[in-house]
Amino acid sequence: MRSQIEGSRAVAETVARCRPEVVCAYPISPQTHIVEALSVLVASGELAPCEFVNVESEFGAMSVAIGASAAGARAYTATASQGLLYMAEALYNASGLGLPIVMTVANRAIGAPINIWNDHSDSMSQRDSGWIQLYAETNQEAADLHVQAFRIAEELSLPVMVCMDGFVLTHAVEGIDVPSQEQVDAFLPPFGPQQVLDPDDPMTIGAMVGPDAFTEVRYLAHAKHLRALEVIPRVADEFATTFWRSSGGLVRPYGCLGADTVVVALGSVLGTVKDTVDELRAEGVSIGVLGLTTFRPFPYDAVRAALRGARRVVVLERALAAGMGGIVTADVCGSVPDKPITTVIAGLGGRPVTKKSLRGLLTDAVADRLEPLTFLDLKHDVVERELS
Amino acid sequence: MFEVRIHGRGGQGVVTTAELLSVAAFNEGRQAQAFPTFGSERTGAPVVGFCRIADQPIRSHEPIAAPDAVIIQDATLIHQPDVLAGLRADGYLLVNTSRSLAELGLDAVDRPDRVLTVPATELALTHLGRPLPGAVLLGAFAALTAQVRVESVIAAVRERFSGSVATGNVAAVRDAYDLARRSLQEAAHAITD
Amino acid sequence: MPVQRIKFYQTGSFAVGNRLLDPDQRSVQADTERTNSLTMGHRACQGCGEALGARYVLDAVMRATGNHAVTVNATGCLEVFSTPFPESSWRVPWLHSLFGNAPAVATGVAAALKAKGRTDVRVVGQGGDGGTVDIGLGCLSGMFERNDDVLYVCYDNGGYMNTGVQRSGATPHGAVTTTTPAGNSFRQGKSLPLIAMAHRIPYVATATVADLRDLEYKATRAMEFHGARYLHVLVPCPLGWRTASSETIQIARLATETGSFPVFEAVDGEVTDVTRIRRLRPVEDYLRPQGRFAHLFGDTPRGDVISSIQAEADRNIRTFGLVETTEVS
Amino acid sequence: MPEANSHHPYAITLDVGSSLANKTGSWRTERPVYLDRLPPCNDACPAGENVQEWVARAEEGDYEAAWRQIMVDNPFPAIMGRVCYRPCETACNRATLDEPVGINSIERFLGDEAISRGWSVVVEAPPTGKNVLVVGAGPSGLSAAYHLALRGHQVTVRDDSPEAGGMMRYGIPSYRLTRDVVDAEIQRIVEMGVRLELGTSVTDLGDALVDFDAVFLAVGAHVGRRADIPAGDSARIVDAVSMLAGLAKGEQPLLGRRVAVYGGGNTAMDVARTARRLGASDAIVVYRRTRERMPAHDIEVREALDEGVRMRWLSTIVYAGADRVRIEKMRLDESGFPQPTGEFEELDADSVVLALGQQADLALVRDLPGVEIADGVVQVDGRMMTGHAGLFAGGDMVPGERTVTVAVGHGKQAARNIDAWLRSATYEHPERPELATYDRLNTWYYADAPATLRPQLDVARRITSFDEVTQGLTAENALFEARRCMSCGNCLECDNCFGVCPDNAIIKLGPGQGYEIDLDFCKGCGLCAAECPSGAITMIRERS
Repeated sequence: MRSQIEGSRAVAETVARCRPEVVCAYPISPQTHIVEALSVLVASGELAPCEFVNVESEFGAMSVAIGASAAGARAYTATASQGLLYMAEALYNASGLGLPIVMTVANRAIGAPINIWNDHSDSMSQRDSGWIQLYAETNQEAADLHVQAFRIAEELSLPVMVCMDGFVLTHAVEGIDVPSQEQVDAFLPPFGPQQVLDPDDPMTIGAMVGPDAFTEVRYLAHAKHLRALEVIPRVADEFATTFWRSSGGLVRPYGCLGADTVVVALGSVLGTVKDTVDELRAEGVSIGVLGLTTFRPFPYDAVRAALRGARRVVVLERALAAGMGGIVTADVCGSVPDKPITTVIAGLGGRPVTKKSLRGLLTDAVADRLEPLTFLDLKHDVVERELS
Repeated sequence: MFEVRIHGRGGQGVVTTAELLSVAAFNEGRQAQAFPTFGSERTGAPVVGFCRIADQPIRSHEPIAAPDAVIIQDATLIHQPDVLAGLRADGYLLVNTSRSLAELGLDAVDRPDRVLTVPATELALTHLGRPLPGAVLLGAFAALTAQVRVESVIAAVRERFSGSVATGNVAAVRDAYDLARRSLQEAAHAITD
Repeated sequence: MPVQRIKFYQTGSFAVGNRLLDPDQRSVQADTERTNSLTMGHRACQGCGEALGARYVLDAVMRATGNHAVTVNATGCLEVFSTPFPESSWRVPWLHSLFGNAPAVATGVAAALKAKGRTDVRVVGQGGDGGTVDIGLGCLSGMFERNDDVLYVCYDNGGYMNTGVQRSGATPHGAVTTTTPAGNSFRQGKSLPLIAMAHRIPYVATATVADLRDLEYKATRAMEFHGARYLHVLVPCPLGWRTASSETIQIARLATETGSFPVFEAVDGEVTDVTRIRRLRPVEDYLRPQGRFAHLFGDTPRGDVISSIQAEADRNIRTFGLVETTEVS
Repeated sequence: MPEANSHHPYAITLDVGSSLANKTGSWRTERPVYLDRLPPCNDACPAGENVQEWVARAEEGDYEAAWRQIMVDNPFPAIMGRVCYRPCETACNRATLDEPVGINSIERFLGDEAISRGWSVVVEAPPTGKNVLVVGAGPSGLSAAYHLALRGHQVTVRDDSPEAGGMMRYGIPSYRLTRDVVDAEIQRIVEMGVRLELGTSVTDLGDALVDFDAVFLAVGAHVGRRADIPAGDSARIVDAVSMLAGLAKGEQPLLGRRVAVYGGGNTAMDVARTARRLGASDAIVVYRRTRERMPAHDIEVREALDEGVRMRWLSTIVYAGADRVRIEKMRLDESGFPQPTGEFEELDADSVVLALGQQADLALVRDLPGVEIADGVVQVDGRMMTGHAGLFAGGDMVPGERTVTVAVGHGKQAARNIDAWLRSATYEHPERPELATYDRLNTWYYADAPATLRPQLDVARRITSFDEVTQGLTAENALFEARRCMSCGNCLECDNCFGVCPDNAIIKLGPGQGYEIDLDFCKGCGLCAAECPSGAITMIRERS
């Protein structure tokens, strides 16, 4: 049933309907509303049986989730920014152990300088952690992706990170159709762990692996991600059948077919990009949008197919690899190495990505006036003063 | 698309005001989006809330730079530089005050059909006993902009609050609505006269 | 003539077993059916105190829980020597995650079991002193403060032995490590048992591998409580302490008999029982056999350091009442 | 690449096997070996008892087994438990820890238990047809007879006394050794088929050596050593041996109220204490050296002092009169030998009893060819045989300490050798293992347990009767005392090795079976050896 609620609340209620058995909470903006809402649902008995653990750090949060998952419980936590980095060691561990934990990342910049606003620096820094990464364009999708995330995670026995833009989505109140319990139950079977700490069947989980087998373990991890490229769209299809709406999957092309210029982006900025592109198309500009829902595993084939007809590609991303440029760009290049690609770094540290700016940017792009690496709305006077 | 920007101070319920407005619109079957300025403002600091209302899905999440309406929950903010920024020439302005526009130094924007003051804090104190003008202002907003019906605002208030807080707010919303209607009618008469 | 109750046996109650004891008085380790939670083929050094301590504790826990226990292990010697792929020495369900998170992982396991209604399965977290008093302290403190239903066991060998004998927060005063080449200049180090007690958790105890029966008793007793429990076990490391592999137990015994390592238990943050020193010895007897203290007795003897170590031991003796005072009847 | 496995997730799809595949025994440069060391009690026992073994049986509460283990070596547990001077307890390692195990008291308990329960010994060996004559029915002779009988030989014991027991009957006062105990333990030997011919003097060995296949001489030392003390006509000077023997035969010696006993041995104590019991108000022992140098055992001295016996150390009697003796004070020179000081003193004494030692009556062997006599005793070889083939000798008449226990040991030793000699063989004593010294033990494992004291009669009753002074232990006390044994040098199945091995490389074989080292996994750390309470494990180097 559709209701006008905050994104965090929608995610919390959706997660609750996925019946997690252990939820770990450590406060960090902007994910706090999610675990606050879950704590209320657990305290009220609405979500039961479920253990809500107030941990002492994000490192502890992921660790508790690891223990819970290894003991056969459906485990969930949420974090952002510094918190994600603080749990980085445990992230690799969760994926290395093949534990199907689902975590919301309310994307936020990383300090210093400290900044609580949205960009993708946090989750991008963990792109190689072995977690599946899904990026929500809207709050509706954010909610829906969590249901799919548990399915994907448990089918593959891999952890899944659902990324939603901090504040922009988490704190936005919108009309959202929170999946009903019946729907979720029909879609998401109870967790049947593929490995579990069980006194009746003692198992060693997490043995030390030396040079003789580490490569093989990593190879297998990669293979599992490749398998995820099949599982993710299938789950999205099944979701659409059950819930009567489309969300998730690998990529979301929007007017790509026949477009000379395609803007690749992920997250909530896609809405503004689509608005802008619609205007440009109305003015006769041949331009489309490719939203990346799945960033890890990187859907090379899907991206290549979507960009087949494009003459130029603009990758708009909310994170920067200092000394290198675009993070997503590097992966898109892997899909279409022969196409001209420009990178636009936009919206760092919460700077709004406005339609006005985008319009100017895309106009330049279409006219091939864009630098290979452009910083949207960069205050040139400030940086030049510093650089001089 | 109708875009509203709400200015107030931390602790005055700016976020709630934006949310209530979006819920009121949602209750009328429209698309709505409410969101606050994102930050770590503490009690008393100037804060801004936003609300978009449309009949098509709202995709953009950028802050509202050129609002169709500005609601000022705390008149002491009126001379802050950004408060009226981007407000269209025919945009609406709703100010919570018991003073006149002239007294506030706002003679320049004195467009009686678009600009309205309402003593929302006093109304809130009367009906609620607490100085929370947010919902009250939405009663006046409904009268001023006709973007939402007052009944939708009341429904949103009832969804959000319960007990005496709900009752008090509803009463205050009605009062504010009636007050605003009267002011607007008077202004209309003045223009026709 | 007064009749003396037959309570002393040929080897008293200090040996592992005794053919004369009633079966129910025999230790877990005397039992041929013991779990051998950490079984043979592991790659611990010769005479490893930690291997010994871990088997003692877990076998006792397994008996106490009717073989319904799950173990979470921090990174460290114990983890490395027990599970070099493709071999595992564990005969209990065992999970290794990271160096500093074993208490939190154990919490997660406990939470999962609780959510699943598996009240019959108990959780043990374990790690070395580095993983416990240093990098894992945050997680451990959180586990204590939330009173999670976990027994956390620290096997204290006074340093980072896995990485080549570096100083930890539990390295004793005066000890040479590869990062304190002139001897650890810090004082007694963190007393995690006292820190644990400050959390007012239901049960805190210390023990050593020199007194197996006491260790088994404490592991068993710990399982009688629910909530957060902490067991701190002194496990000499022949490599790091530079002692002969055959001296492991002897050195642990000297640690207690000199007052250097107080053995006690505490319930709800208050000391309830203390293992009295049977044969009080000066700390020098404990220090001298250990290569890591050799510099104290070298060409320029460090009487000052020895005195301060003795003072620390005296303080333990005083604080915990380690020496029985003559009772006037 | 393995097929994507839906059972286990990838990270652990490479299934972890057991470390049992890793044979850490290859790390070893030394290996532990179980061994038996000689416990000091066994080492010290003149009768060659396997003390530790029978104590172990007693610890288990199997008193009969314990008693039978004593009986393997010594037919007189009840007597031993009363009169043995306990070299075992002196040697006991537990003495270093706290107090020695009360071996003697346990032995007495077992001996008494055997008498009261009527436990007997059955000869299982088939008759050999060999006849052996034992001359002397004292402890040595009876011990030899017992051991020979056990081996199937026909034994005849001849003694000129009316009753058997020798010094056990005619030397040791009954308050130390009750006669019913002596009777019972001798009767048990008789019941094994040993022929006792009492009141029969053997005056010539010539016939015997022809009639019997072997002869064991054990006539003892019953002749009191005299001292030439100037004495007045009315002085009453008595010889201790005769006096004690007379008493045993029912005579009432007339010693008077004040008795001076001259000598410092156990006999002197026996006499002084007997004198008190016979009504002497004052019994004073005069000895020329100090208490430390007294040959009497400390326990005897202590009990004598308890009973009011007085001691005059560093004194010699230089003259004995009718009611007093003159003594001269002595001093010890550098070599510890007493020297006269020329200082004199007088003591009231109605009689003087000379307890200056005994001599053997060697008339029987004086003229036998091959028999060598030196220092008043018969010389024997390692087989206890005299220079005369087939003639063996033991007890007080051969060199050695003159105690019942030594005598019993002689009897056993002689019997073994006589048995071998009768079979034209040589008895080979098994090699003695290394001694289990205190430093081999890990005493931390032994609980503190003070020794159990045997109850004693109160002094008032002691000096008015010949009732037995020292009482026995209860079964419970005996058990406690037995369990104080540290099992020096021998595995006591304490499971320490099994428990302390960090590599689980000790295999416990079950009760009575001990342990085995699993060399597949033993890394040779040596903890088992270091933590073995009894020192029954040693480390030996692996051959490269």
